[in-house]
Amino acid sequence: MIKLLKNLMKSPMFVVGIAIFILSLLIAIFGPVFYNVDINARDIVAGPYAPSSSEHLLGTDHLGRDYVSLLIAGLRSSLYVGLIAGIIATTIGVFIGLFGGFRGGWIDEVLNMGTNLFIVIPQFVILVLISSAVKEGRSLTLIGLIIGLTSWSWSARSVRAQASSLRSRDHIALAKMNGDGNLKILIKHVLPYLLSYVFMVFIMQVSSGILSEASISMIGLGPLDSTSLGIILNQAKDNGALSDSIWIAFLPATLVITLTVFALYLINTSMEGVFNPRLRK
Amino acid sequence: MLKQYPTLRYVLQKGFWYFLTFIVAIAINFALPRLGENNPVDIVMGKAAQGLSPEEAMQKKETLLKAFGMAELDDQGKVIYDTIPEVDANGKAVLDENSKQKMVPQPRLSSGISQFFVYVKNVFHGDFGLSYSQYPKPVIEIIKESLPWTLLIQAPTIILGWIFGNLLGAFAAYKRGIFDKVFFPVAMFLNGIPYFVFGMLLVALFSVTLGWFPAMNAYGMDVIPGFNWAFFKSVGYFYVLPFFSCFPILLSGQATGMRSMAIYELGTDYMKYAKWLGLREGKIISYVFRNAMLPQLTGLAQSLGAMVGGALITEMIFSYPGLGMAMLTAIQQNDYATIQGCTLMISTCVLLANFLVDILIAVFDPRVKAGLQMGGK
Amino acid sequence: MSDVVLEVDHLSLHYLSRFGEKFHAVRDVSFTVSKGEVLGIAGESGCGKSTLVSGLMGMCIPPLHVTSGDVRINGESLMNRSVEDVRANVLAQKISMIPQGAFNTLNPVRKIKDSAADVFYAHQKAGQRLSRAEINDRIFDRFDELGMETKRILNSYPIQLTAGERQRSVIGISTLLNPEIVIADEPTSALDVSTQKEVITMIFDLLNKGIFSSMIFITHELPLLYHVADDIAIMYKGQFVERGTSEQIVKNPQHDYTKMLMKAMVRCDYVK
Amino acid sequence: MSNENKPVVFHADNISKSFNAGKHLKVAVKNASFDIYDGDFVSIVGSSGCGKSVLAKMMLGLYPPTSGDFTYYGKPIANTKKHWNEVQSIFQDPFSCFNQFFSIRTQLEDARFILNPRPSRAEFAERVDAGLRAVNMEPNEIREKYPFELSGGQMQRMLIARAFALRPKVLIADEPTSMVDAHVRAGILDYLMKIKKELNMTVVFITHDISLANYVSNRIFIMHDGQIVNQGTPDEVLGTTTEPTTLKLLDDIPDVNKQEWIPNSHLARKAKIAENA
Repeated sequence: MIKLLKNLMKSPMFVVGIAIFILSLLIAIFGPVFYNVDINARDIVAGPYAPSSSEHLLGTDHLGRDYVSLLIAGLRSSLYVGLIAGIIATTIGVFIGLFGGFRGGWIDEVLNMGTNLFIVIPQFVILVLISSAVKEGRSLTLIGLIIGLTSWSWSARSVRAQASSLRSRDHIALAKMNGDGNLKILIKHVLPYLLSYVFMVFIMQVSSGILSEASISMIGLGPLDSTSLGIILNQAKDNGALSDSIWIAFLPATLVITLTVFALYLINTSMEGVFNPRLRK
Repeated sequence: MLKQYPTLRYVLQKGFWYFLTFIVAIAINFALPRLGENNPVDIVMGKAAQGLSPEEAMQKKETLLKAFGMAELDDQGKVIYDTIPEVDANGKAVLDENSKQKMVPQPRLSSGISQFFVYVKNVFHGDFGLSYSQYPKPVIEIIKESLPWTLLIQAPTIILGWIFGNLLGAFAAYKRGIFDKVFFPVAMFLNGIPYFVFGMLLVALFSVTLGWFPAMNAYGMDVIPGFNWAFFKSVGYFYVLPFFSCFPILLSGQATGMRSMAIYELGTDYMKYAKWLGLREGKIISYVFRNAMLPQLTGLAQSLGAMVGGALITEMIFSYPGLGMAMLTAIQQNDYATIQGCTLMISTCVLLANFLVDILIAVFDPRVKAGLQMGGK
Repeated sequence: MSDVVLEVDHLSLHYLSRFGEKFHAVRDVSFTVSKGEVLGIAGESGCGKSTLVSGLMGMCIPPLHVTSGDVRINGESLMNRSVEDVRANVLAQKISMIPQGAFNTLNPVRKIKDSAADVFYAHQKAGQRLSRAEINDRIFDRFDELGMETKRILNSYPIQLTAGERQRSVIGISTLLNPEIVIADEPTSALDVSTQKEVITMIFDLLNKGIFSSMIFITHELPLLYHVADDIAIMYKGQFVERGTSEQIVKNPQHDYTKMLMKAMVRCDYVK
Repeated sequence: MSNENKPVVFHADNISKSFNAGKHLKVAVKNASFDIYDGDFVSIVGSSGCGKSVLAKMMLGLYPPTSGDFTYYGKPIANTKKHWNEVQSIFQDPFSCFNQFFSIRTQLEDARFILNPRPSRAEFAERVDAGLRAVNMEPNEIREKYPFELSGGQMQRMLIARAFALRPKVLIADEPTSMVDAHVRAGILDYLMKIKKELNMTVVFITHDISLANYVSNRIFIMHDGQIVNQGTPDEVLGTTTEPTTLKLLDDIPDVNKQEWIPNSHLARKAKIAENA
């Protein structure tokens, strides 16, 4: 484990990725402590789309609200949604994939068919349908939940492939002969092999969760109870920031989304490199 | 019977599977809006009943219920009414002037299953109901108008992005060195950008700041849509930005995937053996490409949904008159029938595209032809 | 036996790790193989056998590097030649390789005959190109000559064949261009005894028909080498510790390591 | 050697096992009948695909027979802990036998959970130590070792040490030397014979190499195409037999005692030259 971490720390991709991600986490959690501006306070003096000033580092939005505080809140919401979606999707995916892949037989067939079904039916469609059906009470948590519940399929699929290849290994048979029950075998002899893999799946799910939230917010089906990076972009677009070329209204938000997702990609790719020695070199 | 034609058997099996998935997609489309308390008729009635007399409102509701296949009909095809106690918004019984429970006639709703069958029947007849926001325009008309634009923007982006992405990825894997060191991080960075974000940046830069390309719509106001040169030129001009807001990202996604697949292929025993036999470099690259292409095709089938979803949002950025835009308008106006029509159409297209990819897999994987293995999935 | 086909002269090879550490896999190995001779190389896994093969094929691709020494085939050195030169003029024509009979030696999406045809295409010289029909004829003739079920095997994909058929196809493909010398790197280690015998019989068939004249046979099975090789060299930690005729090595080993190997050999008293 | 008064460990009466391979049925074991007696060292020999590994898995209770009676000390075999308390196994591929996330030591000691009555941790640790010494490994040296730090031969010996510590009544060894270098093979077989003797076990040894079978066992079964075509002591099976599969297996091994293994090999040529001279 420690050796693995050491190997990871040797990869510049991983170091950069984890640094950006931890920084964004820190900003999201502790940002308000250092930069305490009410996101709902409208600065009437500065007015809408005020340029950068000592008072508003990145200016104000169309309502005269401070952009830095909006960005911090947005980042926090995006990470929150991403984590919820990631946790739910990974849990469901790992559970279904592990169960099917390890058990085999008809249960596996049925689960696999269900998984394939959800792979080909576009997640975006289901998201739009549910979000537009839930008119009231579309909270950030609910959106995270919905994203998680609709995006587990490909993680189930990849975990299943790994688990079923493990099933034929002799150490599983040997564990059986040691008298280990199915649960113990799963926890002690299957999960450790999948752990790094599950972690990678989780990271990809978090990043796709962040992107899904941004997409759904972009079309006006975002959370109603909080601001998010997608909502910032949506409002900037709807209120003429694009056509009036007010770069400061959307450039920072796009950068924050891209950097966060990029950091997660970096972590994932570098881990793949370490765990799959063929890709190393 | 089909043993002699393994490819045909494979295609038929896949076709059957996609048909089942299509039915499930219809079911999802049918069930999700009904999950909440509200049924689609009530959603529409919420606005439609404004300014109508109670009789007119009831008349309208009856029409809508019939259209949605939600009312239980008698032999003459008339809606059956039940007399039930009226309740107010809080679920409390409404009392009449005699302090007795007020009874009102209410259309009897048919069972969920029979509603579903009517829905399926309608769908297969191309009947997606009436748009509310553009009442009484049928949803199918809206779809007919916007689908070609969506296909125009998505099909070339996905196909070209896939082809060039794979070529680039294989090249990077084989050459390694400087090219790979520059190309790979750039591709990965691009891969992480959502389409709409990239689209917004392109609009701001090339359209608003530099003024090179238009930011909105699919063709200029000054041309008449039709089969004429001016129109095509205009469409091409307006096509540039939407295309390039998806294409590079799609390309990088495919390229990074292909790169790692190709690196894996290069390390296999048979590629080593090919080198030992002194095969030419070009030949080995072509094998690597061909072998890595199969999993990439499967990957394409898997990520089609996500690609299409992303590109739909791009349409919204550019107000491109495709399904995405139609859906956005419908969402803003609570036009549920149109939303449903659009989502079902999108699912159908993705399923069809997936089916095509599976046929391609059958063509490219000789083992399917030999009746040995069931290709990708 | 006089004409020397392969001459290895004080060859040392090392791997260079990412962090600049050198690992010497082959140290100062010298030997010759004459026309018509089969040299056996025995040694445990990790002794440098496979690295030596890469060196002999002139395929020192980083991280593998030549420390010093020379490899000559028919007097021509393989060192300091371009990769393309070695590929076009040496591989498969002068020196060829039979890899381990593992599952994955043949491209899974190509039929055997297509994989075989590639060898011809790769080594065609300008002005003497063969048509696909001619190439097919040659492949079919060669496989017929070797007594294989030519039609079925050539028209199959690798997964449609048994392990033995696959390995025999590999041997057929490797020797299509009548190389001077063949290196067989544990060609039977993944096969059972009966299939092993079939494969070895086929190799000797090729030798006796003069399709190739010399061979280096690498394995850790001494009894097998005893029957296959004229001379046996024992490799230990990257070096040749002993070389002698197979009779000498088996009946009268000199080096301690060879003695240990011989002692560990399981014999069967019931065979005649 | 007379077996009549020894108790019967495995009794197979006309057993068969078939699998669904796609659409057709693949018969792996066909109408096999045999007895394995207490204290036997039985070898089952055959080329790949002859059904010997399936038979081994059936003895372990991992596959139930499709038809016929297969009993262990008179009772039908089941995949229960009770069965594995007495019947244990050594698998082919030592590299896939250990969980790379735990030390070898822990994994060896985990085996005590199958035993009934269960020995205490300390007691079983001593048995593992004894097992390690029996295969010539210093217990202290491997205390903190992980699977990837050992060679194939060493891991194979670990599996034997595990069997030693468990002291099963019956040990099924399925090609325990197939993945290791030739010169390690005899050593591993020696250890196997040693612990068999010390613990008075019954051992079933699966191999495709008839010389290994002859080296270790007191009885040999020859399998071909799912059937047991020849069985008896090495003398009976190898010495005077006319059974074709056995003869072929004998013929196919490249033993150094042979004058001619392959026609046209150099030894054969030399022999011919000598004859002519």
